Amino acid sequence: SGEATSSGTGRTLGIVQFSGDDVYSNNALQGPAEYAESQGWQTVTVDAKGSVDGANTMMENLVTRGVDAIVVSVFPSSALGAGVAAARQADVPVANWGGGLADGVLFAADTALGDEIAARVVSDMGGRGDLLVLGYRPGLPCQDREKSLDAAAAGTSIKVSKQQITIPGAATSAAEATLGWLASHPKGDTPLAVWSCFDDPATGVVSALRQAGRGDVLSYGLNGTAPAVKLVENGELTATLWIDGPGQGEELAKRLIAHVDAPGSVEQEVIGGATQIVDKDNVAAFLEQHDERD
Amino acid sequence: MSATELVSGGPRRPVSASAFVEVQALTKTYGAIRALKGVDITFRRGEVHGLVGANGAGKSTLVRSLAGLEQPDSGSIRIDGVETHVPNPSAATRLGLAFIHQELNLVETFTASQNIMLGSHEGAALAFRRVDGVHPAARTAAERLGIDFRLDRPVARLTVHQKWLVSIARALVHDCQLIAMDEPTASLDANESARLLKVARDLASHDVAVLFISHRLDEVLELCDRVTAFRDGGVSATLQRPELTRQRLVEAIVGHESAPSRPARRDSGEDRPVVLEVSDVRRGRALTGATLQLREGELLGIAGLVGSGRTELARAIFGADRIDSGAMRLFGRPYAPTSVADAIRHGVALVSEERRAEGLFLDLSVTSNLYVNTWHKRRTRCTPFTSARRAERQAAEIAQELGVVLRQGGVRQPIAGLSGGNQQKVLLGRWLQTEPAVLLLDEPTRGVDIGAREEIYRRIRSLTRTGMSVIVISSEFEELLECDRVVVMSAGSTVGELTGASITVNDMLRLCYL
Amino acid sequence: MTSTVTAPAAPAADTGRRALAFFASYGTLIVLAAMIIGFGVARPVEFLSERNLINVLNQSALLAIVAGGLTYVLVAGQFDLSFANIISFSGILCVGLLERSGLPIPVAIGGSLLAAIAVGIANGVLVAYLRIHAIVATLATSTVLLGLNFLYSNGAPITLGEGGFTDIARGALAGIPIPVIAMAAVLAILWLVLNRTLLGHHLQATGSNTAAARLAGVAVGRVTLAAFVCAAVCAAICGVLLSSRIGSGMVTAGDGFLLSAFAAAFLGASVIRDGQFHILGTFVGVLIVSIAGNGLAILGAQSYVLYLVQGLVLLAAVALSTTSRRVLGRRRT
Amino acid sequence: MTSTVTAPAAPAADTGRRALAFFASYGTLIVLAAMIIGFGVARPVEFLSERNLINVLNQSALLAIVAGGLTYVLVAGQFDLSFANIISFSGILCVGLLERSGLPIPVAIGGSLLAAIAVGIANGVLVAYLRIHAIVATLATSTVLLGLNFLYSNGAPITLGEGGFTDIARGALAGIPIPVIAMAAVLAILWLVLNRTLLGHHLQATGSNTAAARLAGVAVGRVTLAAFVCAAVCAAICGVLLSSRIGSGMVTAGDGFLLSAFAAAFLGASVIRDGQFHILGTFVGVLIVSIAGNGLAILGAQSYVLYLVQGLVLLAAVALSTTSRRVLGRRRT
Ligand SMILES: Nc1ncnc2c1ncn2[C@@H]1O[C@H](COP(=O)(O)OP(=O)(O)OP(=O)(O)O)[C@@H](O)[C@H]1O
Ligand SMILES: Nc1ncnc2c1ncn2[C@@H]1O[C@H](COP(=O)(O)OP(=O)(O)OP(=O)(O)O)[C@@H](O)[C@H]1O
Ligand SMILES: [Mg+2]
Ligand SMILES: [Mg+2]
Repeated sequence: SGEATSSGTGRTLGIVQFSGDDVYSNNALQGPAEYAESQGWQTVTVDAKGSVDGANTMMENLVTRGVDAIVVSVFPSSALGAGVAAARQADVPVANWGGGLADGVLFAADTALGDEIAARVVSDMGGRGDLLVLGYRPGLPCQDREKSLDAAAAGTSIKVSKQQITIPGAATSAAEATLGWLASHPKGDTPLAVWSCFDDPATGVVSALRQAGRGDVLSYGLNGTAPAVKLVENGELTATLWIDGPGQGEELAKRLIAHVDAPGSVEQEVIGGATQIVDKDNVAAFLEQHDERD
Repeated sequence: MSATELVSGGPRRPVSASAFVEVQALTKTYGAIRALKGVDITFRRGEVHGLVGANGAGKSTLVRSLAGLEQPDSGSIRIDGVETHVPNPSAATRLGLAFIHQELNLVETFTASQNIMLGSHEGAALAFRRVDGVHPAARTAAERLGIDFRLDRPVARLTVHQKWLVSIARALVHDCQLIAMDEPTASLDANESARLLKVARDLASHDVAVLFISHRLDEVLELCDRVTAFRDGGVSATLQRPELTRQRLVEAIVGHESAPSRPARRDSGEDRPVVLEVSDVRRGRALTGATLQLREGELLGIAGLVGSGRTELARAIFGADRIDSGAMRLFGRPYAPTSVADAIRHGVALVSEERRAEGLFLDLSVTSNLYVNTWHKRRTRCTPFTSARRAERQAAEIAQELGVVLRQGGVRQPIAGLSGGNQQKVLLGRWLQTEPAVLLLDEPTRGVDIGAREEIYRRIRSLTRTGMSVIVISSEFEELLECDRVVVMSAGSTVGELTGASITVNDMLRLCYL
Repeated sequence: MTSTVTAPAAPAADTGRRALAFFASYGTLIVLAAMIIGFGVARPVEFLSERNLINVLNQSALLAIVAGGLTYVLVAGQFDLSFANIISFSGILCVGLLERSGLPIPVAIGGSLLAAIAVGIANGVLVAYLRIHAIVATLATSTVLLGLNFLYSNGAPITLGEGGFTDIARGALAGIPIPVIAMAAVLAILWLVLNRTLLGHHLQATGSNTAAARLAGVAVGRVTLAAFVCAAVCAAICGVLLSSRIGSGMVTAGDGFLLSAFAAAFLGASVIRDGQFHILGTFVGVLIVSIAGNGLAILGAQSYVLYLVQGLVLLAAVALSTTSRRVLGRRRT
Repeated sequence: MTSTVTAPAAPAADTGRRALAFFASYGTLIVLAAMIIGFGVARPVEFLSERNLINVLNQSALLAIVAGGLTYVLVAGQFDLSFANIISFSGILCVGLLERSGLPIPVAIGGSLLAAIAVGIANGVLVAYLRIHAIVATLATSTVLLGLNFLYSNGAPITLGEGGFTDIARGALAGIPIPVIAMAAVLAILWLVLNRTLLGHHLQATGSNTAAARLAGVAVGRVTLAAFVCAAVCAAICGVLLSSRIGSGMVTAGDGFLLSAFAAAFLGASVIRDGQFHILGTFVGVLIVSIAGNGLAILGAQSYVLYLVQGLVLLAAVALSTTSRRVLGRRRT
């Protein structure tokens, strides 16, 4: 699809989704897809169904299908050994949105970007109180984001307790962990907050807060997905960090295509991205700016 | 004259005195039920030792303890004088004990030969070997029993009775010193029973200790050198050959003498209306033309050798199998049941011959087993709900009426805890609850003790007096002497009919082999 | 004389037997009680607060509803792997009917229940009439449902506007959360139908011995189909409540229930009765699963402790009664 | 005589019967063949390339190994939910022993196989000797394993340096990838043991009728335990190869295998034999699952199409043989 321009004729970009239902990463993958199509490339999207072996398999399948470049998402590049190896053998460049660089992965988008919101959490709490951290260590972005938070909380008098959420079932497991934590942290003078490493568990946190009738607990997420922004709008989620995933994705595609057109012309690179903390104060303006998201 | 006497009868051996297994003060309780209370018994090499007793007297429990299937609570088992613990069936096999258990236990997906040989392969578990084909030892055992069907087909494709022969053959492949047979003849026809009795005697003459359990007293009288009678989990009498008479056996079993009453047969009832009419019904190779008439209030027997198609005919009437051709009429109207439920609606009931596989819900309560198809009659008025308390009270009454020995646990206990005969009575009760016009009984007294057997026939008789028509299928032709009329089947078709005084075992046999 | 049979039942062993019999029947309940006491002693204020207890019930409610439905399928001797996706499916459909099609709440709920009934019928027909093994059949319908979920929602959650619908799961009547009331109602109906109606008796018979049930005139096919429909309806109720609780319909919302529902039902099968599934048992199983999660979360246990303890509780709860039964009876061949 | 029942078998129906018998035995294989032909026609160059066919086998290899082990447990009449976590566990352990403890490759692999054997023994003891229902028991060990995984890895993936270990899964002998060779070896051994040894014979007997097997003197407990150990070892082989393939050990690496392995084994049970699990059947099941995934990926199908098609293939593969058998037989009551 897309009208053929000189460079793109007959070229195909392969896209490996983390999971068909992972809204945020799939949304981000719209960036490379749209850009590639605008350059006259075809795109083919496959679903790894959340399984790391599936992601490797799908990369191999895409190489077999004869794609000219691959964008994968979320899986750490270090766990894409077989897929990357197959791609390298066929001289297919690979970019990873959210999974970091590795040998054979030329470009990566940094989705960690956790410093900003970590600082916000600490400042909102005034450097004291109890903080529940809901992490997901098997995911690389979550690992880095947790590290950012640890760094920010270090040296303050914030008491951190940590729980791992499960995927699938991020929202449910987050809600359960939150309810238990709430029971042992009754309303009082100390500031209380729950930080989730992305927005899906944050929605679970909000439902737990609602169920427990607790308006005194701050809650934070990352990514800035539509449901999370809506919760911010309703005043139920304190803040989320919006990250311009599609923009990052587009940058990845630009570099991949440049690389295919002139191999060796582009350096291995980690791409940052536009971010914005969305909270009650700026949510209206944010929504105006990003109305296509709703 | 008993059927077995026709084909057997050999010289008696002198009783050898070498004791092989001594059981001392064995007790076994199931919850509050005391299945065995201090049983002492000795099995000698070269002797056929009969065990008789009413249903639930504890015979099978003794056998199961020897087989390592149950662990007795106290008491000892000595083998050749050595006190021995039998932890599981493979240990029993190693000790030289072989068993024919009361219930059919075969691996349906295995061939007959594989079933016969199962458990008797020696050697490393991971050494290569082939287990298909027919093992010579299996063939030998089969020949001994006169098995004439192929041993290399899955037993799922055999008839119930063929499965029994397989199960018996399994016990014969072992090189055993004691063989315990728990009602082995219950599912065999006269010919095969006779052959099995011959095998038993043969084994004894080779110095094997044989333990033989049966409710057929004629067989016991004919075969056994010594008989121990059980009553309520204990030994009530031990009789040696000279003192072994039918009367004394009956006394030892039931505790008092009971004259085997033969009720006066009724007239042929030509004048009564025909209830069920079966004309030239065919199905595959099993039914090749069955024709019969059943009159109101009649007790009709169907005789035949095993495999003659009696079960198939009953199932066809009951709507469990579709027929290929032929016609049936019920109360004068065409009758072509589309399903079992349809047949039940028409007032037809069948008590199946295969109690465990086709009748019982082993883990459900006696009440649930009794009412499975009559719960709609146990509903509290004007509601869709069944009443638990009333249902249980009535179930207890029905059980008592049927003579079911419940002991502790009452009608709430799982039916698995009842002895075979008592389970059979509950099944009969189930079908009586449906108030059928035509009751089909396929081997209704298999594994039922003589007391209960008489009771069942008494009950059947009184049912016919209320106008119910009953068909009884039995491989024990003596039982069929009770019937008003007997139809004989052979190779899938009805070949003759006996009425009134002409009903004799001899005539039935003659027609069977016609 | 070398090997001796020492009778396991020594003279004074009678009280031992009685204790064993007690453990055999009530082992699972004892573990539940021990857990409550343990958490109660460790964190009396937080764990035993009225608020937390209601909370635990509220958290158990959805699991109990779906596990109750699953119990029917298990009683009928079948298996169901599709209910997790039915939960997601009915949630998405309900929210979609509300938000996209703008239907009123009762119509949307009714619509998703009807859709679930259709799925239940499909499962039942595949298993009972086409005789496809339940695991394959429900895995297949489950996969197809996932496809439909993706087709309808494109993988993205459908978010609810604030409205009456989210109040359903978040509201309370006389201080009791609505999900708890729904759970009580659903379990009561399930218990009544299973133990006091023809359908229930026939379900038990079918599960116990299908061949015998068929020969007793039980419409085995129809009964099995009914079990699958019941399970699907319960899953749909759970799905509707879940979407109301989390405020959106999500493709994978129900996944977390799959293993917990099985754990609860199989735990329940060791409660009082030996190996038979029943509604009360399943409820006890649900409580064990939920209380373990809640108590450990209150203690703030690390993830790995959480998993280790949950696994061991699961084992202990069943092992206590099973081994007591074994020592006691050794009945089963 | 009024109502006559006409025989259902009409004169020319004989070829019909023969066709049905053919479908009954080979229905599942026919679906596999149809799939290959379909994809081959749609994308002859890519799908039927030698490269892709080897690729498909390579992608099937791990699933085939673990599904083969699962087949043993299913043949023994049991169930296993723990193998997915054994895969992750042995992968993490192997990588950890290599990277953290600096052990040589064979020792690391041996260590993780030994650990898996211990898990298999635990499963077997719980199920065969403590008589805990296999679903509860393996769910419990599985949860405990997950806890151990978190404990050992702290939840984060353990990454391998480039070294000899990753070459195992990515290397080839004479053009055949090593995982394919491993699969062939494992399946061959599993087939031989199941069909040509006493253990295999006893496994089949135990699964078909446990009571009968015990009565006949089969050491049912030991046989069941052996089945669980086999399944655990196969899962560990799969886990080691997987970690070598992806180049790291991850807590959730094995999760994706759970349902696919069951789908493959149950698909396999309808291949040729009716409802019995066997190794060749499982292999066919694995091929169906993998080829559906591979073909659809090459076509570049949307997620929803993927799920819809997979569900329908699953159904079609089983339904074709099952319904043919039903129409043909109608023997079973
Ligand atoms: N598994 C069991 N659980 C509970 N009670 C049992 C069990 N097996 C047997 N019993 C009880 O033990 C007693 C003895 O049973 P047993 O089977 O030994 O009788 P039997 O003499 O063989 O009777 P039958 O002639 O009917 O076969 C019966 O009262 C029976 O109810
Ligand atoms: N499942 C089956 N598969 C193949 N043939 C069968 C099957 N069941 C019955 N038959 C055939 O039908 C014939 C009649 O069997 P049936 O069981 O009706 O005999 P029966 O006279 O009732 O014997 P029994 O006294 O054992 O009940 C047998 O010869 C057998 O070959
Ligand atoms: Mg008995
Ligand atoms: Mg018969």
